[in-house]
Amino acid sequence: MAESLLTNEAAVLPTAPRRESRIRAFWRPFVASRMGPIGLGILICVALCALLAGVIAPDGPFKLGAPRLIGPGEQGHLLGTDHLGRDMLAQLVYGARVSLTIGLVAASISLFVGVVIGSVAGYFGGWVDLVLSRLTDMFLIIPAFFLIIVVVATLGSGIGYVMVVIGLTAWPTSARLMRAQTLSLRERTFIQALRALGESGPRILFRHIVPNGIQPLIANASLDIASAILIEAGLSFIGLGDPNKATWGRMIFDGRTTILTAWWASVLPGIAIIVTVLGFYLVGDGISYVLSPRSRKVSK
Amino acid sequence: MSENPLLDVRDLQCLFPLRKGLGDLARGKSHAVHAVDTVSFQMQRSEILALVGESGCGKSTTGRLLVKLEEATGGNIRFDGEEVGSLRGKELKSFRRRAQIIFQNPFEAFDPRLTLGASLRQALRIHGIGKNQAERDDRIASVMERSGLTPVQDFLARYPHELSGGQSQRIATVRAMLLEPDFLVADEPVSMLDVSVRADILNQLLDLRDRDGMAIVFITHDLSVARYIADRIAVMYLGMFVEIGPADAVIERPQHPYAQALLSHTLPVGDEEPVAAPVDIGGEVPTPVDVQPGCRFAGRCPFVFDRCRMETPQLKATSDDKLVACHLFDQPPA
Amino acid sequence: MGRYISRQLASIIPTILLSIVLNFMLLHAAPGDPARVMAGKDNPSEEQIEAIRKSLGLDQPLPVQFWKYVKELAQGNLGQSITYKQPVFDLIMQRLPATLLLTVTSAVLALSIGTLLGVIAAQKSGRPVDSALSFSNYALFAIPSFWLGLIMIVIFSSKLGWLPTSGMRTVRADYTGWRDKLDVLQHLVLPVATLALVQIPIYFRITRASVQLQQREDYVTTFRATGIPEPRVFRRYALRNALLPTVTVFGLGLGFVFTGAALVEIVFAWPGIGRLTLDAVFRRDYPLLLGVYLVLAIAVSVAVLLTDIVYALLDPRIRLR
Amino acid sequence: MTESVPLLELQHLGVTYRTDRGQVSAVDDVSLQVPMGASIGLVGESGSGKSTIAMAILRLLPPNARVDGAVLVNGIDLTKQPDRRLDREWRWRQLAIVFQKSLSALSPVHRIGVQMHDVLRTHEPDLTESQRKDRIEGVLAAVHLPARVLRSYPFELSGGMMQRTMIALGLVCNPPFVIFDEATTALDVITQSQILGEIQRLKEEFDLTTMVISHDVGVINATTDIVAVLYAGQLMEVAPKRQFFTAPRHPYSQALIASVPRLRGTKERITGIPGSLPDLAHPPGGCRFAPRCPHATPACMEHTPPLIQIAPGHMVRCTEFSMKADQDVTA
Repeated sequence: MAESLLTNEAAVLPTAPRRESRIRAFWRPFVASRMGPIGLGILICVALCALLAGVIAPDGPFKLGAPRLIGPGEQGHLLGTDHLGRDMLAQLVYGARVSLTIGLVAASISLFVGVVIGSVAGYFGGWVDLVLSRLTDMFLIIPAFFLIIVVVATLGSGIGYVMVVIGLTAWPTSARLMRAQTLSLRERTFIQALRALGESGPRILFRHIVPNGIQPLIANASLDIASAILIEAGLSFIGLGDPNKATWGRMIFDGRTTILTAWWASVLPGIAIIVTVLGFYLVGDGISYVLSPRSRKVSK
Repeated sequence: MSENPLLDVRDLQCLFPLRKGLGDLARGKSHAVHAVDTVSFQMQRSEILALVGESGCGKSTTGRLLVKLEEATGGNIRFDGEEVGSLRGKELKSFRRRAQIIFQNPFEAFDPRLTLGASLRQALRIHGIGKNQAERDDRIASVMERSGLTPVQDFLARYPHELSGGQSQRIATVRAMLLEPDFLVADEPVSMLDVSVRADILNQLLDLRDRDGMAIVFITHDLSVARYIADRIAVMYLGMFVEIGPADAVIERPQHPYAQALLSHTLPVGDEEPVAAPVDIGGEVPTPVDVQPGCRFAGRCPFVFDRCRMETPQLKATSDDKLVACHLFDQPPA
Repeated sequence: MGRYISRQLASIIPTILLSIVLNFMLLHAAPGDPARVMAGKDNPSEEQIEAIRKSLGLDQPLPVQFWKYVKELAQGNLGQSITYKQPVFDLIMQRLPATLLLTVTSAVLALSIGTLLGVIAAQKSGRPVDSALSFSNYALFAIPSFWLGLIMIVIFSSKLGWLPTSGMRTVRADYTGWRDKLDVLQHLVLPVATLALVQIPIYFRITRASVQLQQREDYVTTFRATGIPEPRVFRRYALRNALLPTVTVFGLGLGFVFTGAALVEIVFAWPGIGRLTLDAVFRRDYPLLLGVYLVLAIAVSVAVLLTDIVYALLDPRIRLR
Repeated sequence: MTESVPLLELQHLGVTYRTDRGQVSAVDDVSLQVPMGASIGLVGESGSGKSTIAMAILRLLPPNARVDGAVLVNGIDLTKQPDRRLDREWRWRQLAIVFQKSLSALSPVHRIGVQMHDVLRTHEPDLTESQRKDRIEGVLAAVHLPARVLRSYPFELSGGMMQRTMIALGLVCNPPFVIFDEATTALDVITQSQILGEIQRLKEEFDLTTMVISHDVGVINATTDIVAVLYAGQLMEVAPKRQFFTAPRHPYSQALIASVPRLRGTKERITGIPGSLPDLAHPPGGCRFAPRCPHATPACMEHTPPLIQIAPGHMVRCTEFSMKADQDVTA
């Protein structure tokens, strides 16, 4: 073979890269964020309660027969009973299932729709960008809660509808974030190089731009999950939640009138919501700490 | 003007429309940035042409037009006799295989989430080069060895952030070479690298010209680098060629006032005496928006006279085997 | 500047048009026959339904109906409320002031407190004060507004008896003049406090992130090098640059606050749009529901436009381009 | 030259950054004297620590930086002074700095005049409004800028005009010592050479002592009379400019100058320096240039050679010279 091009010897490698595995490279700054692990701990507990609901409360959330409004710890009911004598703990754990599913499903819908609309608008530009951006602005501006109420009232308030509707009104923030990421990535050298190499547009968009641009959206997704849970609780509170599901919002509504005498009926589900939503915020904070430049080493 | 040049560019033009406010729509006025305005030149194989100019002169845009990363708004480009402007789909893809580009920023040349091996294999897969993985890896290994990037396997396993600037730029050139192009645009490939590391890249390009017969358009703002690497130099100002000719003729005997100014202001190293008497041109580079007729350098040229403000000078042959666009050199016979 | 505002205006108009189209589609997506729905629950006779169908022109092709619908809208005619038998527009206009009083006061309160806390947290970033403030803001942001309302009523009305539990005025006493204003103020305290508390984290997070970003800008290093003491560099330059994003968020924040307001109005029986909407939901009063949604969409669009204009005035880079 | 106290002296200056990848020693044992009226050039490539030195002098390093050694201005060690006193007595009064990125060097939402007045008012509060106005318009005129610059915002000026503004700002309190940290790197060829010419003229007019920091040997050649070469945080050679460009003694200096393509003379193939920068989180023992040095010997790898004087005003840090020096002593 032709002798090596360079007159001097082969390029000396910088010291062998001590490469952290991808997981450790994520985990170390995530723990350093202090808030992240706390959030993760909370979410693991809530998830366990939701998964083990069948074990914790085998008879389900709506079992009647127990005396009404007995306090936490009385007569074997760890957290007492509500105005119909239904066990509070059972309702809370089954309520956890509803909240987590709605949060996760709604957030993944909004993430998926946001990524697709944002990346397509950002990459192709022109009138495509114009139409999609106006659509995004519209959803961003209208008060989502009222739109959800209208749609749920017209189409029905099954948990499926609620999830889809919340998802379909929460995507603008992710779309805007993804569009900004796509616009900046599109000008980056490695994307220009791929275009020059002849790689096809869609493949560049979905195999290179989206994977590189999606990180901040993951941190944002945790906020979407949290707001989905809060919106669902609001819907249930005003009676638009899924009637045949135990939801935290409805528990607060039911306990409203007897709050002075039986505080736990409304207070406990409220605390459950706060703890779960807080868990998602803290995990989100931890993820964005990992992604922020601050955690990278100071060079020069 | 040889008969069938590899690359034949005629009156190339690229205008970027400025966002129209409602006011402009009403008045029907449209503003456009004249990034590249009627640029013409030819290129043979085994030749390096340097495009030299300050920021905003359109040298990068010209480079991107040549590999169709930008759409020209005027003029035409013939590559090996074939009109590039109308290429679409499969023809465009086969053109891309023969005309490649490397960029200024080596640290962002590769997708940060892929190893270098994956990025290089992707380049081959796009054009279906090599029947199977093994053959593709052999191709990659041989080109890597020729560029002195050994041990090959160690480089291929790395991620882009685990490389120095110089190494990244050399592997970016390797990726371009994998497609065995005939033509390469090098858009300021060394300006972000430390001086001590530039030699490898410049020598790599010189060897591509000498060994592979590559035609290279080398874009830079540094005349010393242009002198080292180029056979011919074209000096650009505000989207137009003002002087083009053999490298030594342009460096030692610049004729266009702007070329002289650029040379006289290039900082000497050590005790070299300055190249030319300092040509003092005032003011700043004007913005190329809604450019008026006449010579664009008129506002800053110490030798300006009335004809300069009315008529845009064309590239005219001068004694020294050069073309210069300046009325000082195309005086009508007195 | 003019070009910037004309561009913003140009983007608001299609947005409102799009929401009108969405509105019209939702009207027709209602299950069953809109005419029957419009006729209301107490099983009207076939002729009545037919009359309504004809009066609403539902028998004509959709585009014609849409055009008629838009023409009606242009004159502010949002249709007839089924339950109140009054024009939807008037109903809304009666209730809107109460909602605006609640939302604007709480938004301004939240903006000032949230921004102040954000600045403090950013200045002491990394130290215990910052983590405490950040954590408590996350917690505050996690509290459902309606639940917080209940707790506020229990503590400040029932237990301490300082403030009235609900409504906008004491029912029996018909005060006038400033005494009436004082009465409304007393009723306003708890709902505004609830709604403000839930919004503070929005402005806290934006301000804190923006201030931290500005502190890393080159001009801060320049001024520190010129010997201007750090607090003065922060007050005069970093803060002024940092508060710009908070202004834009205020416009969008109004969209969020209407959600919170609806729930808070229900908990505090505040006579605003929220309660009106709730009744409309249970009585399937579509014209009223869609009317509320449309009015709010336009209100928020106008608010966003106003904040964009304020932002353009504050930032010379936009004002002078 | 009478033995006067140097305007600026660095004594074994060292800077270490605490990062999550460990301790990065960005500057290691730099000692340098800058006599009054001199203009010293600090030349070094990326990662050489030249900007870190400038920030260490003005004590503007980020919180995760630890500084060892002393920074003496007129014999007083700044590292020992409380920050408040630095603000009142040294920063901008004794030493000023012009940074590379001029377009973001001032606040984008304040007019330039407002910001310049603020700086002047901080240091000379007793000046009246009109006295301040004259002083500021005076320094603007010195860099050929029209007074209308005061009414404009930073985004309204070109790179060249903004950098001239920052030079004017640097002169407004007439400090005796001005540092130019890659001040013309972001500018075009012609604008850069014009501004470098102006800096030379201002040096006489305001009789300044200057430190020019750059990676470009052309800039150093045009503006300095003493050259200090930095590599990976270590000072490799200090020499008068003529000496440095005609007969550099340190292998790194020689290789650096050889890698620069010239506008004149024969066109021979340049070789550059193979290999790449050491990882400063785990600096190699001994001389940091040894892994890439063509004359490296095992001795270079063991211990870091000291900076020794081989001629008046000419210092070199290289085992070859320190060994020769030991032989002379023992011979």
